[in-house]
Amino acid sequence: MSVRLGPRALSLARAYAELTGPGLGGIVLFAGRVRPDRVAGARVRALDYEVDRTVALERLRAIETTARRRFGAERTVLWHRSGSVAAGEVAVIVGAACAHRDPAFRAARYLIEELKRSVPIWKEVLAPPARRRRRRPARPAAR
Amino acid sequence: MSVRLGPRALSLARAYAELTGPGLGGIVLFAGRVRPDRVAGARVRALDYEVDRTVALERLRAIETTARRRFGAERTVLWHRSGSVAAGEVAVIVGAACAHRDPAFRAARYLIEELKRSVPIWKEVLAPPARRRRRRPARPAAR
Amino acid sequence: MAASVRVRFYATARLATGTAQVELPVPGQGISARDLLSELAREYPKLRRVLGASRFLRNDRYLTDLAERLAPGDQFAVHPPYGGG
Amino acid sequence: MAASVRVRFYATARLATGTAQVELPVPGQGISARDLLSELAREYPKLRRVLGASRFLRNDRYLTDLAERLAPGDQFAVHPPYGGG
Repeated sequence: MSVRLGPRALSLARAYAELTGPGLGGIVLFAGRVRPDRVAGARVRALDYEVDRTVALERLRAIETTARRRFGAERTVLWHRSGSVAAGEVAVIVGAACAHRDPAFRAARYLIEELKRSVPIWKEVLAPPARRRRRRPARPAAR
Repeated sequence: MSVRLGPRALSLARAYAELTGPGLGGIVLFAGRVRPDRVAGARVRALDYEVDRTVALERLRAIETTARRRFGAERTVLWHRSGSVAAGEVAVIVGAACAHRDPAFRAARYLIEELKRSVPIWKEVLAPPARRRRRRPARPAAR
Repeated sequence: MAASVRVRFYATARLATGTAQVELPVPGQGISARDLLSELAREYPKLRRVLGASRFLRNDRYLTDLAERLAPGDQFAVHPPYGGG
Repeated sequence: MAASVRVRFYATARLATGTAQVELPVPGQGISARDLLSELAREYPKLRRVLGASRFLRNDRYLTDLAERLAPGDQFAVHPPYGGG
């Protein structure tokens, strides 16, 4: 069980290391990267992630507990960055390790869907300063 | 598009590197590791993967092409080891990168299911020499 | 220090009010969440639309009933729809 | 060199025959896949059960019709159910 919520860069290799263990034959990882989309005519330079840290950490832990119980995920990773994340960087990594692949896929999917639905994290698009009018709340941006 | 079929160890970090590209916001990776299960009373020490190389490579490429067309997976990884793979090592890595997470999850799942269903790769359990009676075709072993 | 509830605004609620938090004076016997929301809507007209789509927390617990009362010293948070990932 | 078809056995087919490949002599005008399979079943009785669950290839192409003919010099492969991953 590994939960992280902070400004530091996320490493997929480290996430994978958290998920290896004897008997865990199926490991699924999802990485969500900030896409350099056009929003209101300007290329997204970064996303700024705002969090309600206390509540978010509690929710993340609850989601991991459910994934463990529901899918038999023996190890999980649920990492999200806070603050500014540049286009091309990884904003979120979730992962699940199970004995078999089917529950691992389903657990990983559950982790990311629940994270998006129920964890107090918000993103705001940071457009290039040149064409920037004002900061605006993000709608489509990262996946 | 990256297909591999050979005896060399598979690196998840390298697979991930193959999957990063501008605009690819959702990346899903699956790693399948050999589990040290008990088979016929003996702990699995390794699996031996036999392949029909010519046909397998052609099938792997066809699967990638379909994943690209069906899910819009702009980058994919479809790597499988041949020969002996020790318990705890990675026997297979599949991955898909798409603009968004839903097709990335579906593409990765498609890749592994199709690989198992339609690519001429077979596994045989290698049990510890001490308790080994004869090599036997694998049924349950790796996920 | 006057009896008050600390209200935290996140994301679009913060943009609508122009502030991340305020101290809202409340009577000594407290105030219902519903009345507190009415006060916020009066104070920040742009916040009204946001409130309609938001979830609320009292001391880091989600409110399920707007009749729930907040006491002086409590925290109240306005959570617009989440958008992580 | 006599006219023959090279037959490759994989996995349980290899275990049943005890060999990874054989050269099977065939008439100059070739042989149907069905007749070739009958010969194999006669030659290797343990192979019969495996054949029932296998797919077959002629020169690396899956056969869809056992009436298809193999010519001398062709390759024929016996693929038991796959088990990668």
